[in-house]
Amino acid sequence: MLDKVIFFFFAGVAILSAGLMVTRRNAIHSAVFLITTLLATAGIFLQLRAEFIFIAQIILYVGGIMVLFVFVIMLVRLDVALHQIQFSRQKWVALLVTLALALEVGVMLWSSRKVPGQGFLLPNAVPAGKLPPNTEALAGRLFDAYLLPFEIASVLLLVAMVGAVVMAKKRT
Amino acid sequence: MSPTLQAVLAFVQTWWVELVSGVVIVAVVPLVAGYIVLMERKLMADMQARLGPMRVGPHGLLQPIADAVKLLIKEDIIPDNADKVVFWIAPVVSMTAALTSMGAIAFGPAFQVARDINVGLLFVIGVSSLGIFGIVLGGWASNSHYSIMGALRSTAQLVSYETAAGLALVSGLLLAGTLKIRAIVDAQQHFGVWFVFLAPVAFFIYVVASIAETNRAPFDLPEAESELVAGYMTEYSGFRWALYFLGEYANMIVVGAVATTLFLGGWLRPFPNVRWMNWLDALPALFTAAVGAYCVYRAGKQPVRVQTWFMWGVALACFVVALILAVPLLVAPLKFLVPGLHGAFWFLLKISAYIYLFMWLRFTLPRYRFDQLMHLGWYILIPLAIVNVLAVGVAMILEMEYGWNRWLAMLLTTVITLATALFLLRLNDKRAAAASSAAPPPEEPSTEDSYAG
Amino acid sequence: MQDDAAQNQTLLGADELVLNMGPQHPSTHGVLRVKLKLDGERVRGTECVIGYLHRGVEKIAENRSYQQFAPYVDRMDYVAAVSNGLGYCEAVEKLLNVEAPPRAKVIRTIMTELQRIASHLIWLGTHALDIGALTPLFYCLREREEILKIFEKYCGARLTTHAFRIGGLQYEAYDSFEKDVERFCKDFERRIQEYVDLLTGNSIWIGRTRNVGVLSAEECIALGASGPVLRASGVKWDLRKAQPYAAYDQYKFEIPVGTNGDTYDRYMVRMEEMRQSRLICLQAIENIPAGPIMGKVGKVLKPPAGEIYHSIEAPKGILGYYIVSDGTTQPYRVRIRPPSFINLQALDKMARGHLVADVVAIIGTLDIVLGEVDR
Amino acid sequence: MADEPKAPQSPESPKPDSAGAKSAPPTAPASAEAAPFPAAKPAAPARPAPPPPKPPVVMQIPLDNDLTKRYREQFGAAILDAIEDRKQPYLVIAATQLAEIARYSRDVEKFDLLEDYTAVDWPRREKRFDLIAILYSFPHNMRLRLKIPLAADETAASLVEIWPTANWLEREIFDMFGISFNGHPDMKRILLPEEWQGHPLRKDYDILQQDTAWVRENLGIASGQ
Repeated sequence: MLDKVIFFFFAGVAILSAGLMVTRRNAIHSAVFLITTLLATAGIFLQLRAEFIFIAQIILYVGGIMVLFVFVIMLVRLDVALHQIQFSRQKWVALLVTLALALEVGVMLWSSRKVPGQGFLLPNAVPAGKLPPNTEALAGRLFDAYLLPFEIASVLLLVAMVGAVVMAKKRT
Repeated sequence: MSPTLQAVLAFVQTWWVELVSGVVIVAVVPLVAGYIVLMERKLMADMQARLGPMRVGPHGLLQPIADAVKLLIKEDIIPDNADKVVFWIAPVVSMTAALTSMGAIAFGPAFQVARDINVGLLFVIGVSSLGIFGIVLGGWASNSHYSIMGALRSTAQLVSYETAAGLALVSGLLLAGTLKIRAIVDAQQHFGVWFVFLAPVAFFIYVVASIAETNRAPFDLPEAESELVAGYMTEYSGFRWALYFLGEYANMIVVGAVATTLFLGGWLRPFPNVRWMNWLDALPALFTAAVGAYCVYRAGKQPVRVQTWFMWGVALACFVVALILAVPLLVAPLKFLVPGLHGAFWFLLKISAYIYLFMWLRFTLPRYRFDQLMHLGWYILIPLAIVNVLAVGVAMILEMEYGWNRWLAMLLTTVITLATALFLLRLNDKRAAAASSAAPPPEEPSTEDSYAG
Repeated sequence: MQDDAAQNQTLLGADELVLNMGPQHPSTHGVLRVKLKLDGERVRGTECVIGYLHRGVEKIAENRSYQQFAPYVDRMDYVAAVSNGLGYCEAVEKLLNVEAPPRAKVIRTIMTELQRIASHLIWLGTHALDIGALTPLFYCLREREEILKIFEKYCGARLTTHAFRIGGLQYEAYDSFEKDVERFCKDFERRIQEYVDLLTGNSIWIGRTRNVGVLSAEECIALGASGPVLRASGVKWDLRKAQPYAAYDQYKFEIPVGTNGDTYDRYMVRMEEMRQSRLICLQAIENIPAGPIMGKVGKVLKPPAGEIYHSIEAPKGILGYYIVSDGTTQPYRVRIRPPSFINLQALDKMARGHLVADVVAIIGTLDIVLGEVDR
Repeated sequence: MADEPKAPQSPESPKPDSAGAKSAPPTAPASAEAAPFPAAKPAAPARPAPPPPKPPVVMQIPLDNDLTKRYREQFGAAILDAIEDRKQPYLVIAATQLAEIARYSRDVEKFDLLEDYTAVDWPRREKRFDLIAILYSFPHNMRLRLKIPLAADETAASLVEIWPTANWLEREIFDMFGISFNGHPDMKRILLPEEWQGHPLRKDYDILQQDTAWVRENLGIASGQ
């Protein structure tokens, strides 16, 4: 019961602020609503007892990426953006795609309603004490079963980082 | 009874400790922050051959309350061109982040809001870093040059130094092998030594980085009053300003608590496993009693009757606390209270010492310049922290796989990191020398005559 | 952000930003207003807007008698009022062609050197405060207090003392004058060491001051910068030695010089100057000649027509008085060469290419007093 | 240049310059204007200066040393006069040659510091203003003053190129006396606000003037007081 309340609260906040993020004209306001969305999503993670993903979401997305977003937005002249056309002509296409996606999700939820633990009805969450500690579990998976892909991803990120540094250097 | 009400009741029954602790944090931290400010002013005055606040209450003991009242009834100014909503929300964000992150901190084995969550330490760091939005948004919303420059500076500073602080914490976490706050302290008890002695360099890096993160001198550039007036807080006044201020001091408590937990043995008393040092258990009670006795001594010297009474009151409070700390030691049936109470005492004492260090540095050192600060962060602290993480890892492998003596392995780590530090410093000096020989940058042709004056 | 700056600011602030510092700003030492042209945080040019404290001192002089004007000069460089008074009194004495008696000269020297220490203490405290060191200010004020107490005992005033009169002194040195000065000087040696401990070797302090605001000797002379600013650039020149006035020819002291002409050198020079002033005071109280304290000047001063220029080494640089007399009791024209005003001109040269934080350090190191800049 | 040959003139009378002194108008009036005073009131109760005033004390004596000789050789007629007043030498020079003389002083005579630059207003003279440049030589440890007589409508050459320190000093002279300088990079008021009326250090600028104007304008009192 309580779980449901919490879930719908976070979900509601996430969707509402996502909508506001898209429609706000002021970029800083949009950023603030994006932050709220991300935080609400993090809340849902926490409610699902995925503590590590919860905190990763906060540290990486909210604490890291969004700070840089806001940082950049602050330096841009906002009064120009205010006078520009907010949505391009593709908005009807976008609406169409969104509706199609919503339909797809709805159909999936509906069709899987019989499978236990899925569908519209939320399962009763497992008490945290009975779950394996998920940080350790995640680490075990990453560094044991999926070591190679993990390392490949790391190298890829490193390459991207070096590339970014080189590109930034060139300009000055 | 409706199911909803039942659920609520069940909720309260399960979580009442957490709820109470949460309320206590929200209620007590602002007061404590106020008294930290008073302590800072008093210490500063003492170091500067002054008296500090003396008017409100004996020795200015009521000053924080007077300040709070003043700030509450002060006019709340919002600049005309400010973005009102963001301006309004920014200080709240700052304060909320600091208070929320306290939720996962264990003030002794008995006092903690969030029962040891799996990612305890990460939670504290991650959530407290959200406070930066308060600064950035506040600076932006004020619509003033000083504010926005202060906000830009603090963003850059926080992002840089959080990296260093995080890496320094990783060194400690490697030793502990867990993120759970309670388990970290238990690990130190198990090792029989505070981690600061095993990873001194990591502790040092964390101290420096945490000073920078809390925007304290010598890294208080975002609010460098001689340059940027008050940085991102320039346009704030009254209670909003107070919220920023509280957030800042709450943040100091948070970083102090993190450092204490990870490096200074948390709520363990010094030498937790040495039997013959058990007399240290009596220290908390004796200490508070001594403070009380001093208050009694001072009470006689107060010029005004009211102040004498007040001093007696403070003394009485100290004696009561001393009694609470002493009784469980002496009365066998209450023995179970000892770890909780004394743990809290030691924990708070260590945080105080940490905050004292912050203040001491603030009164002593000049301020870094922004580029110097960034260089220190990126060219010295972060590489050093990375080397330190690697070295600690190597040392642990040496100990666990090859059976080295722990102290020998850790000594090796420290030596390696210190050598790296020296190398980095040399490199930095060379770079600085090269930069200064190149500076001042080539003079522009005097096309801007209007500025020739 | 959006209004005036927006006109020349495009995406990411790549263009210049004009930042207005002052006249109400914690570190412009009064009501100085500096318009900074910034590229990011780097200074591309400065423009000083001054005059907020202009009181028309030179015009007032033309409407007062010679004696009546003397207190006004105290209000120019109000942290070194005694030095201002010395310059004015000596200038008028030269105009009258009289000389103060030896006893007056020695007491004047002691007072002026104490004032130099006091002025440098204020400079040190505020300069350190600008760079973020809080504590030295209070130590400096503690020592300055001792000096001001001596002034107060001597003439009853602490800040704008009007200590000297044209032709000599009005007040005889009080009984324990020598003892007070000696006690202060003895104590002061230990105190200076405290500042040295706090600042001189501090790597942050060095980092903030080395190579900041460099002025070469040629630039100093071309810009007219004088006093410690000039000496820090390596010019071993001091009016007290070059053209001795008061009783300076009787005492031994060194002229400290710097090598780089940066903020750190200016700091070192001023610190050493305080030590040298202390030595001068100690030498002077050894032997204060007996005799009268007032020279032969009448109650009404009517200097013969003509003109005089007299300058002294004030704590901040060359303080000159150019006085034209038309033979009446009121000066026809008094021109004051204010060291702060002329030193402040070097700000633009020194600040270009540095960061905003350095501008604060540079304003501090110039040791300006707005009362003197604006007069 | 001495004032002995001059007939005592009433300081009130506008100056018809005596013949022969045409070459040196500026300093002559200075002493001529001032000298009569002690003479007019011989029994003044004050004792003006140490040598008891029998004749009007004259402190200005003509100067003719090596330095002035060199200047005269170099610039001839542009050096209008050379005087020593209370052991302080000054040269009176023509405004037309100001820049050249300044450059010569700096480069050849090594007067490398422009210690001060100001002006004095003599409203009753033909050439109303005296520009006063006080030079100091570090190598020779000596000062030299240059006096440049200037009529009210004349402008002087700017010395900013020669001594950058002249920048603000010339602005201050402009501010206080309304003398403008040719070739100054930024000729505007410095101490007073841009909209200020008049130039305060001129002798005809009454100190009550601003006050009176303000009272008239804001309080509507016709007398201004």
